[in-house]
Amino acid sequence: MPQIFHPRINGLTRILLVGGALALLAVACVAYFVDRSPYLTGQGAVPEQPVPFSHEHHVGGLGIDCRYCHTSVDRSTFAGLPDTYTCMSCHSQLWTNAQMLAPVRESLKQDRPLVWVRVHKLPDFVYFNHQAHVTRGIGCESCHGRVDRMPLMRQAKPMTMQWCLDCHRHPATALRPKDRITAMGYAPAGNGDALLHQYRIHTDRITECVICHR
Amino acid sequence: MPQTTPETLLPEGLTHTTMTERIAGLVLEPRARGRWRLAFAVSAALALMFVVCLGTVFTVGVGLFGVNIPVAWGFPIVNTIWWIGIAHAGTLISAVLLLTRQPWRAPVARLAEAMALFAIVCAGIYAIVHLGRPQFMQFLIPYPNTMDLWPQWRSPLVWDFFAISTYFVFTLGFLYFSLLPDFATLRDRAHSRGLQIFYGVMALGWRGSALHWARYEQVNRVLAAVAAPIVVSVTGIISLDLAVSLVPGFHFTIFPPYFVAGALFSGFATVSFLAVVTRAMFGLKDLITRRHLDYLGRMMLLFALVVNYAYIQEVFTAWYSGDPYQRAVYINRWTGPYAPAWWAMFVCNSLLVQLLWFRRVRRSPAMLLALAITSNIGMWLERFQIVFTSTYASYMPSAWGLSGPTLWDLLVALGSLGLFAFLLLAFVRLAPVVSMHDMRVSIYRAVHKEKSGD
Amino acid sequence: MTPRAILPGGIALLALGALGAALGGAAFASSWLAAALIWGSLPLGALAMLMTQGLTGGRWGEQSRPLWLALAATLPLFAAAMLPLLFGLHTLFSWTLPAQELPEVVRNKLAYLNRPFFVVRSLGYFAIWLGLAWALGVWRRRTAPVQAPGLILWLLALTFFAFDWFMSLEPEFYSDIYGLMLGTGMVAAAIACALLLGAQHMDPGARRDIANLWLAILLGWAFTAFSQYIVIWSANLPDEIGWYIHRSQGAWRPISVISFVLFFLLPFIVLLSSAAKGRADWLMFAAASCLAGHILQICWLILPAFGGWSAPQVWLVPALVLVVGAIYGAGYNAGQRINRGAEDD
Amino acid sequence: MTEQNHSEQDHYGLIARFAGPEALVAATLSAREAGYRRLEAHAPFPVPGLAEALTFRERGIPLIALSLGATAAAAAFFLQWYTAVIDYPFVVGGKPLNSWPAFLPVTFQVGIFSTVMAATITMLAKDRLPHYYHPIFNCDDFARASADGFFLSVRGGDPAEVEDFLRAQGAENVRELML
Repeated sequence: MPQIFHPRINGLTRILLVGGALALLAVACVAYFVDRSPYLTGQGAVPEQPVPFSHEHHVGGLGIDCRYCHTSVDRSTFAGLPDTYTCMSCHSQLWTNAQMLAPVRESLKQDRPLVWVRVHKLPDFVYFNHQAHVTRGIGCESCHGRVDRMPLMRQAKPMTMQWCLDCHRHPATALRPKDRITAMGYAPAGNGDALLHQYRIHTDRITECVICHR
Repeated sequence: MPQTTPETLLPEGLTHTTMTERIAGLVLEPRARGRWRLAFAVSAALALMFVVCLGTVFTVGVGLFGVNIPVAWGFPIVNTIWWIGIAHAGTLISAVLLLTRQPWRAPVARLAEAMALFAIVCAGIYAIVHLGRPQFMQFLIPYPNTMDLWPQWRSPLVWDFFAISTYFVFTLGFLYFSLLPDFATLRDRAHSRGLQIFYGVMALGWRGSALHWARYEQVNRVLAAVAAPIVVSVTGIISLDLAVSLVPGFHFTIFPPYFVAGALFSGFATVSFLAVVTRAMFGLKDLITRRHLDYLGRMMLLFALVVNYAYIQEVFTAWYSGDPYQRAVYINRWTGPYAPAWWAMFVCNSLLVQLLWFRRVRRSPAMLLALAITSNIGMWLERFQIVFTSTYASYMPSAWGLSGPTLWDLLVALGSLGLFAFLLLAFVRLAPVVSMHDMRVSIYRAVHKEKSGD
Repeated sequence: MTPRAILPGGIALLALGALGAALGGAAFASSWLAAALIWGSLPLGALAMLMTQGLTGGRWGEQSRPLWLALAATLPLFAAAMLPLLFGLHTLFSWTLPAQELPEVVRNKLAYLNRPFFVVRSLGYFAIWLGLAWALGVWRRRTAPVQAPGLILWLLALTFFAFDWFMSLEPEFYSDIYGLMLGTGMVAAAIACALLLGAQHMDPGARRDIANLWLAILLGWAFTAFSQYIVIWSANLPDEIGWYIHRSQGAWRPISVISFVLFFLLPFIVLLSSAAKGRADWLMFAAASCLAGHILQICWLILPAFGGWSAPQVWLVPALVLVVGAIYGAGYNAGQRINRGAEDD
Repeated sequence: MTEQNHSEQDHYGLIARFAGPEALVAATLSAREAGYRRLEAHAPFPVPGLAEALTFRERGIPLIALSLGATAAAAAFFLQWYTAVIDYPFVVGGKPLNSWPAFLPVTFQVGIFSTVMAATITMLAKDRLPHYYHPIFNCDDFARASADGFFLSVRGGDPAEVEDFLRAQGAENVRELML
């Protein structure tokens, strides 16, 4: 009987087998890192907004407190976005003719709100509550990053469940005193356990499914 | 010395040469037989329908099925269990008969193994369908994900995933393993270059080396030894889906062995069905003899009896539990809206199979074929009544509600039968229906016995 | 077996039973029950093996048949040991209490669990088993072809026997796998006993076949025992889980582990090796371990139903196990002698 | 033997076909006795005694399969225990964190799966399969080795001498194998 395969096929098969195994391993490794990469989590993304609002200028430069614009952050699940009147409380006096602010003036004129694009999105099945976090010692910075250094708002953290759990498992490291919630660049003073007690946070419960998924 | 000469399992004058020519010839003949082509066309159409219907169900949603509260599991799980059951006898025939050195194994083992693989394909697809959200199937796999979540190890659905995938890989490996030397035979006999390369690649360069055969036999024994535990554990785990719940009619401790017996019963019925069909379709009446059918019939009877033992246990324990809910489920099965299913099951699985006590029935291909079909219908009805009658009327009368299949349920079920037949028919065209190397051993042993006996 | 062996043994058993009944007390009755069932398992298991061997034939069957016959011949002693208990049902079974004192689920099953029916059933089981033993040639030369229906009858009788004498000790508990679990356990113990006594006299091929069968039965037992455990553990229903809670308290927890290791794990590990399956010494070691595990296991199944240990039980159980075991040994020996005599003829 | 004019370095060995399994076993045994070491026997089914005639004494595969299976099962149990007790402990259905009875099914399945994989892969690795090109396939009637032919191939030695030896053992024909 004649040979069906060329002698070189033997070597080629070995290469294919080993290569295939290595390729599978490589795919697994790549998948692992892609899954966590900003490409999929959206970390660092800067969505285009109707007005290129600079947190760096308003928070870092002017020192406006977060709650001046996000008024319901300590009273509601939703932090609240400023309405046009809030903008106009200053910009009716300052930069009244700036081209950049034209959409704001248009919004006021037509009595139609500005359509801001949400930067920190959570899935619908996650019940996130701003009030619960802000009144229990979690600073704005913990999730939104150094907004005082963001000329344009960007997603500071990966916003994955893993990232949520990191904090829910060890909340003490992130806690701040009540008066430092909106502070930027706050360094924890190492009194996390005392704060845990003070805020009455039950660490055994906050990793349960029903805390976030109802 | 036995007084009567036992009817031979091998035809007169069969040698290695003639057997190889005949069986390899079935695969290598250039034009398929008419009956095969007709069956293949029909099954291909059904398989296509299966793909289309499942595609629709996946894109539109499982709402197309008749599943609803309270019968949340409905047809998909009934068919999952049914197909898994059929898959089981394949492995058992092959493995346990190998371990116990049963001489009637060789001609039916290949059919059984192939049937096992294709039935587990259908079962696996149905298992994904029955999840309800097939797009999240990967949540059953433990992998480091960005949710920091792991599968819920206390859930039988996770066990199912491991059991079914293990079983799938095992049946695939077992079948391929048994085909390996036969692929070499086909490679050496193929005439066209394309077939030479196809069988050549599949045969891995098998050259019948004595050392290779020795290792082959070692591995065969290992595979056969783990086959029985796999068979028992996989169906046992499937049954726990139901049994670990609190639903009266599901919660029975006998479910694992009961499902295993049911699986083997329907599996042996299917092997009998295929054996009868194959020997007629390919003219193998001298290789798959009436004596083989007799043995298959005996196995069917054995497992039917175990199933009936489980029925008795279930009914008695439901009463003996003293629990009014457990008792009500049974009264409901006999008299409720699904009662025809129970009584039909009773006729198929408890009454008709008793015919298998008679030797003449076991040896009649027509009778065995008929009983194989009724037994499989009976086993399907058994799973139907377990799933439907247990859930449609549970503790709270306010939550009661009837449920029935929609057209989609029926089309997908029919399509899965088509897929099974399609794969099996394609298989018998591409690979020998009878294991040639096992037959060679049988022939060798027969010749050897003759030599040493005389 | 001839009356020569049955009569003294039976009379001794009955006398002992009567003594115990006179002394009274659940402690004696429960210990007596456990001891009787420990040894009674062996002829029951042997009966099943006798029928299996009749169905399959083979060399292992021919070589082991005398052992099964001799073991099955001790069946009358088992019956004699159980007989006194029929007069002490009130000390064993709480369902004999007045109906109004029983929980509702137990009241619902009094149509089955009542004294006359219970006695009739028990007599029925032994009638079936003794009849089968007789038909299978335990006490005569001929063997009737009753193996296939016989196995069915054997299993059904054993199942309901298990419901009556094992499960109804705790009348709330129910588990429909119990018959299979007990059946496989008894057959495994009977094979262990046969191997312990006869492994040396078999040829390696037959030993290997019996060892493989034994392994299969042991795996079957493990499968059924685990099935019952996982189903009841997962559902956690009050009527069922109590059975396991009673059996995992105090001394019973270590006993459950030890009996599992002795009855299943050690023999299983030995049987994994194909070399050990052919060797009589390894098989006899595994068999001894399995039998020790069997003794503990039956105690574990029976005694926790009666609450905590009472003082007399600490010595009663071992004493009874020994006494009954010795009488069984005598009966078994007699049976074997008769078999040998039959072969010589 | 067919007369062929190949250079010395193309020579692989000689292959002889025997009439039946018994003849092959006998020839193999006497070839071992005659001092030939680089032998390979080919048959269409596992001929009893043939591997032993080639001094096959491996017992490794079942042992490797069993130990790898047991290791994988232990690893599977550890994974379940670690994920359910250490990494993300939460109570489900009132069951203890270490719900070992519920961990057993997966442990068992993984163990079985690994046993099967280990056995098969070890076999292929020891057989050095896949091996698509092999000099033995140059033999023109080797196709019968997968149907009804029983072959013994001998490497090394003086070809003429080996051929005489094989013919003396009752070989039906002897051929030279080229690389």
